[in-house]
Amino acid sequence: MTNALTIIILAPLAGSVLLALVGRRLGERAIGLVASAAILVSASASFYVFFQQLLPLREDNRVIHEYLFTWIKVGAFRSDAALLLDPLSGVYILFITFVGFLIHVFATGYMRGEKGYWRFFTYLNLFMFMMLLLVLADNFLLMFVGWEGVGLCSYLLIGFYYEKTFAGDAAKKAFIVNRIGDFGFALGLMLLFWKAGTIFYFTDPVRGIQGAFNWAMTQPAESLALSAVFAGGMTTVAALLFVGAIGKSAQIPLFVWLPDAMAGPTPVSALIHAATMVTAGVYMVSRASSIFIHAPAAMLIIAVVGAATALFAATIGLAQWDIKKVLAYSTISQLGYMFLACGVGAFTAGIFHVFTHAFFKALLFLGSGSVIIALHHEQDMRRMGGLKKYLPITFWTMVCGWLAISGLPLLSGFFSKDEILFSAYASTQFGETTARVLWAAGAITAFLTAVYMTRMMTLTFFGDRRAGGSSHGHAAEAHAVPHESPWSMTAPLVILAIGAVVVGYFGVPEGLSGGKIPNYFEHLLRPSIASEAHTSAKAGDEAAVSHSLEWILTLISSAIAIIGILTGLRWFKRKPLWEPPKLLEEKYRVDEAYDATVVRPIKALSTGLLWKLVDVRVIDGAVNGVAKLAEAAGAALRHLQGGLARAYVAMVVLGALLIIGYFVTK
Amino acid sequence: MERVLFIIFAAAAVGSALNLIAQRNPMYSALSLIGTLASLSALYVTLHAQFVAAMQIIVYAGAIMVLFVFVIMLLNLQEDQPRIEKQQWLRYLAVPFAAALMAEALYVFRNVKDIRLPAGSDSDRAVGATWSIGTSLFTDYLLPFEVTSVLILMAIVGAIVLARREDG
Amino acid sequence: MVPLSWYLALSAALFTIGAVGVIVKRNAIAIFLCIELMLNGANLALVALSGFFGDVGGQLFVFIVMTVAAAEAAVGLAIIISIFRTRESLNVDDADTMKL
Amino acid sequence: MTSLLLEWLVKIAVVFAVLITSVAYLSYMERRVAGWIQIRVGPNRVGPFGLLQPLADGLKFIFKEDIIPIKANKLLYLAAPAAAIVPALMTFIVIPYGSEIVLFGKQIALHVTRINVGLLYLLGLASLSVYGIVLAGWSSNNKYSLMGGLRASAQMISYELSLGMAIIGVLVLSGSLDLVNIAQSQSGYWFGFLPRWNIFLQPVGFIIFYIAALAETNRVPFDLPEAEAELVAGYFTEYSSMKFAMFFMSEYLNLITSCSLAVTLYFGGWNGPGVNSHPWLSLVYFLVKVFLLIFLFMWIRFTLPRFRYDQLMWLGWKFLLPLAIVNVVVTSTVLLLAS
Repeated sequence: MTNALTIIILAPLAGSVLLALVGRRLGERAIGLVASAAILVSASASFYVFFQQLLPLREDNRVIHEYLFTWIKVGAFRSDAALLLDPLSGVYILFITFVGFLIHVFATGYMRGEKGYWRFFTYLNLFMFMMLLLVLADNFLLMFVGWEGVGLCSYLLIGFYYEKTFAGDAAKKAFIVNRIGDFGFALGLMLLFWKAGTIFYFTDPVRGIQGAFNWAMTQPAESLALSAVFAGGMTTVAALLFVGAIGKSAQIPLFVWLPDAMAGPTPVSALIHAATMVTAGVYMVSRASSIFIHAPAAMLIIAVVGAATALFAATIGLAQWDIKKVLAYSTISQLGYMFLACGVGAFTAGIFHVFTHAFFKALLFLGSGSVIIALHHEQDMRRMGGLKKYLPITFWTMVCGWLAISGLPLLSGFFSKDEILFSAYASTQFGETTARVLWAAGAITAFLTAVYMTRMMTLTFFGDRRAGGSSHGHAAEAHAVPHESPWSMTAPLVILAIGAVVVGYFGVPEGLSGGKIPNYFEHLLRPSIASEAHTSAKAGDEAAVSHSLEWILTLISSAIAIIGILTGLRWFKRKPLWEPPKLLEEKYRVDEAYDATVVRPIKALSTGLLWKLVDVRVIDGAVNGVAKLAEAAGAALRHLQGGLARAYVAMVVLGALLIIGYFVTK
Repeated sequence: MERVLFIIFAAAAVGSALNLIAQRNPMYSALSLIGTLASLSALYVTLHAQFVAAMQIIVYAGAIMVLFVFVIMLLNLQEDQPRIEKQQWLRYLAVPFAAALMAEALYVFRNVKDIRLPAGSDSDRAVGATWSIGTSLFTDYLLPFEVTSVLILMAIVGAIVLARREDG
Repeated sequence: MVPLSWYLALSAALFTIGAVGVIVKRNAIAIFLCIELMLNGANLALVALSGFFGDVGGQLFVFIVMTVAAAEAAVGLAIIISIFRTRESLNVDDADTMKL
Repeated sequence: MTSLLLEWLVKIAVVFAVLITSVAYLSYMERRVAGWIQIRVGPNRVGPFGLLQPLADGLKFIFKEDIIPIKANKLLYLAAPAAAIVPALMTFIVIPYGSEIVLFGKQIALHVTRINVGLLYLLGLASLSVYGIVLAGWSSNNKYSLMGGLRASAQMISYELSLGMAIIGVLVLSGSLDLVNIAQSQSGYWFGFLPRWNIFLQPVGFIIFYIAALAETNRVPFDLPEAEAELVAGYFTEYSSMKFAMFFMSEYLNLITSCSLAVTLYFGGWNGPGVNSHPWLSLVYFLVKVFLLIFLFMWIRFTLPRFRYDQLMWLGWKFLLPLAIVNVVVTSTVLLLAS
């Protein structure tokens, strides 16, 4: 298995191509089998290559290269189709393929009977290919291919129900908003190439390539001043790259596409908009950590944006009635958390949260999907309630996810969130006040998270059923009693639930054991992440202080989580249909604001100036004018063509005379 | 001696050429052209280009012109009847054109240095003998040669397609 | 000795006569013959230069010209025959369908 | 210079006289052979064995009325016989009819002249000989004549290709276009007894050459241009008197030239035993060989029926020409491998 990485990537592609070619003629079972098998192959290869090939390597050299071919070579510019596996991408491919596989299995049940079954799995497999390509690429340009590819697949999958207007609109919105971010990313790449002269990550003497990160590590750190962002140096590169991450990971101000993306089928939401694609931004920032740690101003921006997004989205999540919308805003909020971690330099903590989040958010989404299917595509929580006894497996697995995301002690979300909060609190590079503010934002978010997740659970599973007045009356009567989903849906739920409970133990913060047990996860990732030692709070001499501080912070966050859950339970048990503030329910009117400030002016400019003036008058005018000119010239010149061959000959002779004459007299 | 020969054959060539355009009957025109071709062939011999001279007779006079004569006979045209002249003006245009063309050509040639013609050789390998032509044709000029063969092939196919009767 | 310029002048004369013929003649076959005459005028210049400079290249070009003439005669005469079939005339001025 | 010119003039005069006489007596010979083959008598009244018959025929031709059809194109009608006979007479000058002899104390080569592209000269004149027939057919303004002329031109163009292709085999072997060189290259013996004649190396080439030569000279079975059963007399239907005689002569001249060429190319030319010590023998050998080939021509004429026109074209284009090309390829390949 010397080319295991290639297999990881190509298996989903092969599945996708196969389904695209013959999927139309296959039955649903065969389609599901092909799609899931492709991912299973990919997942097996991932586990094999990670545990059998990557881990046995020496710690300071845990990198596997797989060179396929030289893709582009123009002058100094070079980009290879080559794959790279190190602990960072290793962690990513593990949870992508594992969670991806479970979601595929879930989707075979969820999508049963849908029109375009084969199309769905073609897209899903293609998405897996693109995501793995993004993660395994060994240079920025190849990563950009995957980056754009997941955007494309996201577009296709959100618009899966393309016959519905809102699905098409949501797909377009996602694509366009992503394009804004991608634009920044592309600019960042160009600037990086200009500065570093290479777009490869690491130096590889075998192929004779220089690495951008190796270059970055030789540069001095730039200043924290905001002006550094516009100086065209490393900070500018970092900021532009982060613009890409903002788009892909739905941060302020480009988060608006993610809630709308819930128009796609629920497995899509689980896979793309919770577990994998949206975390690409975090991956990219962590991957480029060598660049970011030299750009403190950009780091500050990341931290602030992350914290703001986390808090902002959490408040909106508090007031949504659509079960998937709640989860969508929760995702945005959690992504904000991850960026907060990255911003304060705790990249490993961010990645760890990505890792745990992949499990419990996928679980929650799939659980909500199970609920939605049981209620025949009912997504409004006001018409749910009391489903505990009808959907026992779904309920109990979702309880695991709920408690994990809320940060209940000893569950996975607790460890990762705790580490982020601690890192924020202990960060020193932006000054103490900033650190406290960031921490406070995180803590409040944690509280709100516990509250709105509890609200969602309460509205859905506890209390009495409120399904009577369903809008689709005929369906409600025919299926008055919701029933549990088939095993293909519940089995992934159970596995994910187990994961949501236990995966946190991979990264128990060092401080909790008093420094005796090292943080395994952090230890694993350390070679991939640019030395966070000198920026992170965990510098050696402060270790003892940190440990006690960490204990205190841990206790505080545990308390926050428990209080949040209890508050939620008490409040929403009594008043399940409590009307939240209008502003929150309307999501701070961000969409409307964008519409007024960006969309409409552009529309007006486009129709008024570009279309009616530039296009119609100038461009069409020029085109028509050229045509008219040609027509007029033709009308004039056609008299030369009398159809009489001898006249042509005379003209030819005249031309020859003139040409010879020219050379004679010259 | 050579000058006498040249003047004889040049006069024959020009005379035949003038006769070509003076005659109304295409058969006379064709025969006049054969006269020009034969005169040129003789001139080629004076230039030590025996092989080309022979080819001039075999290919031009013996094949191409026979084809012309054949077609003239096949169509069995009588005198080129005077018809309504459609482009009378061309006749008056042709004379100044010819004068200009000739003048330009002579103007170009006025600078030609009168170098001596190298003495002819009886050797089989002299320039213009068969050996030199064949050697050059199949080494330095192989590509033009092959391209020409393709051209001939296209001409054969084209001629067959064009001349075939629709019902045949 | 015959100077080179004599040959070239003769070549120019033949070419000019051919060109005049192409403009003046109306019979398609006669026009073809005039074109052959022009080709021969050029051939003479090629052979003369080839002979005077002792380079065989000019003569090889004459071969190629002959080949072209043969191909042209084959295709051209085929066209003439098919024109004659449809129009019962060899006058090129009658073949003017493409005019305005 | 002067003596060379004199030598030329003498040679030309002698060859011309011999050729004209031969033509006259070939007609006599043809009639005798025909009689012999068809078991009848043939001319035997004029002179002993009818030997003076050609003389009588010639006088008759001269005194016959010379008719020019009123609708004929007079100039070309008159030019056509000349155009037929002139190339026929011109061809013979390059054919070597013997080795060198000493006469009046002077080395004299038994050929009129020697050109290093002699064979091409021959082919060129042969290709011009078609004009006499074509012009005769066209200028007579007679349908039979025109048909004959058309047939003749098509037939001669077609078979000229096979003829030229067949000769290439010999050219490749001898490496020269000079007929004297070709004849000389065939002197000597293989294995001490077999003459080094090209016929043994190029049997296929010779057969193609011989058939094509039959067609080129418009002789039976290729005499369609003058097929009397269909076209009266083909292109010379309207001709009479001495102009008819000129076509007649040119046909026999072409016959002699073709056979002489065949001898030179394939049968060792003048070569034979004892030529080196007695150069006069070379002339004898040459004449005997030519005579035998001419006899073969006549034999064929009175043995085979005439072809149909489509058969003739089929034979020329689809059989002889491909065969000749294969012959060239095989010969060249073998030669390349052998060298």
